[in-house]
Amino acid sequence: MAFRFRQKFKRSSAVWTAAALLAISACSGGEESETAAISEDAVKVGILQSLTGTMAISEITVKNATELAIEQINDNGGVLGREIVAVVEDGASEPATFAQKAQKLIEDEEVATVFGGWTSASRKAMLPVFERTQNLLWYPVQFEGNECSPNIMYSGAQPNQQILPALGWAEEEGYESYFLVGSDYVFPRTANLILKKHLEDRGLELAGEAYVPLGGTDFSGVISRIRSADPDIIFNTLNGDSNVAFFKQMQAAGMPPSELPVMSFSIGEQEAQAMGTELVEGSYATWNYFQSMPDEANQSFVGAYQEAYGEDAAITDPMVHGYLNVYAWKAAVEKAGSFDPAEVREAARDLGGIPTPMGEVNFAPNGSLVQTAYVGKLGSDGQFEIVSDSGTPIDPQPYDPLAFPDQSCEV
Amino acid sequence: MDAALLLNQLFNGISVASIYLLAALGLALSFGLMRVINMAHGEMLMLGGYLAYLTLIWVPGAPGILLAIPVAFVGAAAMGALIQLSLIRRLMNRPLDTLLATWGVSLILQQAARDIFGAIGVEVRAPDWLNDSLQFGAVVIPSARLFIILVTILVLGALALLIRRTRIGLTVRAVNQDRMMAGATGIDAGRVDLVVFALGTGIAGLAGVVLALLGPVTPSVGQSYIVPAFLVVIMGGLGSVLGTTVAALLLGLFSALAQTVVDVSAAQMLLLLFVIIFIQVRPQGVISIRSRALDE
Amino acid sequence: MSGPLLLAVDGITVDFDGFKALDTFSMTLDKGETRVVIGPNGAGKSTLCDAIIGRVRPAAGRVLFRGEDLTGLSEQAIVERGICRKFQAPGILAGITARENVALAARRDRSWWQAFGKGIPAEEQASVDAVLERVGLADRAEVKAGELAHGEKQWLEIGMVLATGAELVLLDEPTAGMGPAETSRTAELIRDLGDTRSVIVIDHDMSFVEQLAAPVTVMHQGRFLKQGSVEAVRADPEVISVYLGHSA
Amino acid sequence: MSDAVTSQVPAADGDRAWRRRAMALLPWLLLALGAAAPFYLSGYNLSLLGRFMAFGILAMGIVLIWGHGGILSLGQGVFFGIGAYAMAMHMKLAAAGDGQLPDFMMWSGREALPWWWEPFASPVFAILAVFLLPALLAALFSWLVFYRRVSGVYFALITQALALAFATLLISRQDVTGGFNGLTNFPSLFGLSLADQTVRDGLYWTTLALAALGYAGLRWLLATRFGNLLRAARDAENRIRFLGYNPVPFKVVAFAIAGMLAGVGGALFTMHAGNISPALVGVVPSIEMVIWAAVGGRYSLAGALVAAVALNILRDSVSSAFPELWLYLIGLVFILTVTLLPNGVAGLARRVSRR
Repeated sequence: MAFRFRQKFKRSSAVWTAAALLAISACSGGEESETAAISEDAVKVGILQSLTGTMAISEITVKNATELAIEQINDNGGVLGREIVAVVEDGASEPATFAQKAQKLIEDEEVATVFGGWTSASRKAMLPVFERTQNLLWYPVQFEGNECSPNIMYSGAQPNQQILPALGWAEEEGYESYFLVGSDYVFPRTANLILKKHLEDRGLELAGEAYVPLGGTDFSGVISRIRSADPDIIFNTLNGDSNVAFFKQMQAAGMPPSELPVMSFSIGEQEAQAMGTELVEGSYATWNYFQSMPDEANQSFVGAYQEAYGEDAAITDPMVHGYLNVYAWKAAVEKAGSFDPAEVREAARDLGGIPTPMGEVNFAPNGSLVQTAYVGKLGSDGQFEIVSDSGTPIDPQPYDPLAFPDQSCEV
Repeated sequence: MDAALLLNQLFNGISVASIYLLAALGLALSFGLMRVINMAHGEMLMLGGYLAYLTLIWVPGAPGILLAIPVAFVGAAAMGALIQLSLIRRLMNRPLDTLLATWGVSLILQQAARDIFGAIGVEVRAPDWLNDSLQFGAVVIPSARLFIILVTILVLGALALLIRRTRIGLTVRAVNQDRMMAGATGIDAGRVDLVVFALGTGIAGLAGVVLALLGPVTPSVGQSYIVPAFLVVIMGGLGSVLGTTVAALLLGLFSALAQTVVDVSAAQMLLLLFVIIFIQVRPQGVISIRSRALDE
Repeated sequence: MSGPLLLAVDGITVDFDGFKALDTFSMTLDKGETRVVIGPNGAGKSTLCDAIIGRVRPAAGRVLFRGEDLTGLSEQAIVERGICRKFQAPGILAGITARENVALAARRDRSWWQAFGKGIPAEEQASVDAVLERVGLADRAEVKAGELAHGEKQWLEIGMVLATGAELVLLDEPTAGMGPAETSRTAELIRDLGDTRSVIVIDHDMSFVEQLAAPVTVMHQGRFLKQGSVEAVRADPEVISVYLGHSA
Repeated sequence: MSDAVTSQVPAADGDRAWRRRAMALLPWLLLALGAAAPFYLSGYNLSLLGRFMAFGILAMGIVLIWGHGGILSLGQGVFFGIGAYAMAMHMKLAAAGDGQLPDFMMWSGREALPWWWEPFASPVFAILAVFLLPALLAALFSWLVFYRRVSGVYFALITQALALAFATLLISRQDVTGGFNGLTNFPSLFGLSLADQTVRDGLYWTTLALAALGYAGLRWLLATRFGNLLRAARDAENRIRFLGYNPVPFKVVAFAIAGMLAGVGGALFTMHAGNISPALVGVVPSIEMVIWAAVGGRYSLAGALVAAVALNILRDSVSSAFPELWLYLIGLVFILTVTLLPNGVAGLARRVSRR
């Protein structure tokens, strides 16, 4: 047995480390922004997405689409005659980092507005920063609603623009028994809460509900339960890699999408192609945009994106929302005649139609986008064939009246 | 609760236990021998998975899967040998430091995988006979899971043969029992460490192949199985293959049966609780080899 | 010179996976007695110490100290009853001074809430000094224990064992690694102990054993073999065959 | 340097004495520099420094248990999280107002406040909980494990499982914990608006004061017999057992103190950052906390405090400029510190200054 005490530290060690620290902090503290936020010929905006971590793969595409829009606008003379300068920051798939970087963009970089966020967690973490600084965030992803901050423009679908139209379609198709599978986080749980209320209201059957931890890949228990429950259709709010494991294990258990239909809310073109279309072919998804949409505006957007980021690049709904957010901001700035966030967000609330790859859209007074929902069926080429749509654009409802009767949006 | 669900979960428990066991065996072997835990062990699973993916690009179909098994074994073993030689050997007798250093390796390997293969998982396409399922009344057994159990039994058998019947096994047992004495009789304990470590990481690579039959291969695939594997090692007792096997079965079945009552997240919580209660009863693990060696 | 019965080891068996380190071993020790336990390697001498101080749990048998059964008590409880052991390799705390080592052992109240103070409490100072004096380390008291010479470390650990106030002291190879001069000083120290304490010494250095001039118990393969004076044991043919024969 | 050693002896002695005096002054200088930070740092940088200093408080606890107690915990995020959530629950209730449910409970379908939320409405209870809850849970958990003499690598792995289970539990009980989103959006603290810069300055000074207090307290603790016995339990657990000590309570108390420091760090972090989520308490952040102490020097309180701040500043700047590089960098830091600098920067500094 060798019993040795380590020597206790002399004070000197503390001093040296402290000196090293001071040197480091002095260096990084000195990073002052060189250009003023709104100079004579440029305006700074922030792009805040996860460039690392689990969400990076999805969020980088939104960052790309946002940058594409900025580039196009700059090529056509900028906004109010000024060039847009984008400051990109990494949210690192971590809510606290999003909040920290949002503060950095607004207070240190003094950006006029910020485009970014993907997960609800990141948006929730950034919200107080935007409210405190009275800046404006443009959020591009469908989400669970239950929020309407005056300092956020929500262009992604509210539950009544994605989940409920999907339920409407399934009901029309004659599906009566529903099994809800989701990753264990806010969107699936809230979406399913709303779905359950509507199932009950419409006299449809809830066959079961199961959650796996985010990133979880073991579905053995869930699949046993699905088999016991024997539903007509599965409503799937799983996220990311869990989807591959789920579809794979469903197939191995003899229940591929062709036998037991699956309606997914987090599988877009990119995810489907990365997973391998063989697994998910024949499954359904509901979005406000599909790459296969035939309009000319969409074709030219897809062309421009693929020219910039690769011919095979898949285009998804959140990317288009990220892209249109920049154009909406531009339109609002021009309408307000100012870059001031308070005036811009006033102006943004009724722009009277902005042309986008998904057609003309408009922001409702509650700060969310009025948009049409489409149901697509995934083909073997990794593209969705649109099988149904909501017909007219749907007004956004942040609070579902059935699930949250006492809530309303006051902006 | 209906009987079919219960039976299905029993089978699932065994299949999950097989994965835990494949992931934990290497950890347990090197822990018994060197008292170190390799935090990058999960990344050996990941490496095995990606090697299977690459092998199947090169040789598709059933021969590909069969070829992937030795390829992943050798690839992961080689990576393990590299880690052992460059890092673990230098940190001999500093088990806690080894934990931290190998965690660093794990971070680097994960990021490297992300840079090489992308953050989205790649899919290893199993041949059709592995995508089927067998049905016995209400019990449905996916053949992929059956295959995994089979592979695990083969690995266990081979390992038992290796340890009990071969000269390598003899030297391993000797070093396991008394490192100093084994050294005195001319056994190169350093070499035994290397071989066992490489063998252990090789088995993890193999586990990566069978995991790829169930889900995507992602840069973080190892992380989702490594914590249960650690729990198996804790429960199993010092370096005992039998103890590790029993512990894996206990944990696999516990987790599968818990899932019939609560959801997956709560089952994870219960699993830890189960292990903490277990060590109250048997702190030395399922199987304990009492030896005269001085502790510490 | 010995008084009433202090320790009775009653037929204990310690089993390591089928290997019996102790096999129905028995011995007794009187108050104030010094006893030497010898035996070839693997005879079970250290295991005997382990069993007495509660480091291993015997599969069968009892250890009685002042008539109380110790088996099943925690290590601390056994120390509290008055038994302390010096290990083969010096078990000292290398990072603190010799005095602090002894002071740690000399603490009367060893609960954690009594530890939030610095230095040595005044009432324990005298006993710490006395112990240091006794083991001949008084002028080395302020040296870091790790920097002491090997023999000094052995004495320091003996001092720590004494400082606990133990009535029964187990010394496991106290002269390991010592030269002849140090060995005889150690023997002298142990002989002195006989006045106030009961001592069990384990060793196989016969010259040291002779210097102790105490009764000897011989162990072989975990069993009791012989007991008697050094001379008697040395002359015993059975002992010669198992013990001296081995080492020759 | 080494030439002409003989002729320099007196000079070197004088030099050393001077240096010792300078060394004694420097921590005070550092404290003064820290205290003046609100006057020379921007609001954003000040809030960064505040939250990193909160990490530093936690890192000093790791020095106590890991450096001096030999207990490697890969689950300090749990105690950080308990402190953070305790404070966040209070701020959330304050934001919701009397009798109102916090927003996330409402949209998770909950109709009433769970009973164990209710006491957190009281600021006094919340502050007590920040200090005591992590300490009590750390004590209970570590006692269960140490009492059965499970330690070392086993303990490290069990704490890691604890971190995983804790994060999973937080995520899965969205209706009462805020789930994956965590808790966020706290406009005020004890009735003071957090948008107000003077409140934020005050918060920073509180953090600095608590860090200084933690440093001083731990320095004292490590110099007592308790410190000696803790190190003895690390190096020679059996020896002190056979001297009649029970090492378990020493380890448990140290672990509880480290848990408390982690909890205080968590609460301060939450106040600075304005949010807390499971992403900050799970397996990965928990192990990263250990590297702060490792880089600073596992035996050095000041080293850990300083390294926690410095590494996070580094992370902030590196991850802005080269996001992908950060993981490689931190991985390398893990490997290199452990193999080449086991005593961290503080150990290196000591070697240099000894010369």
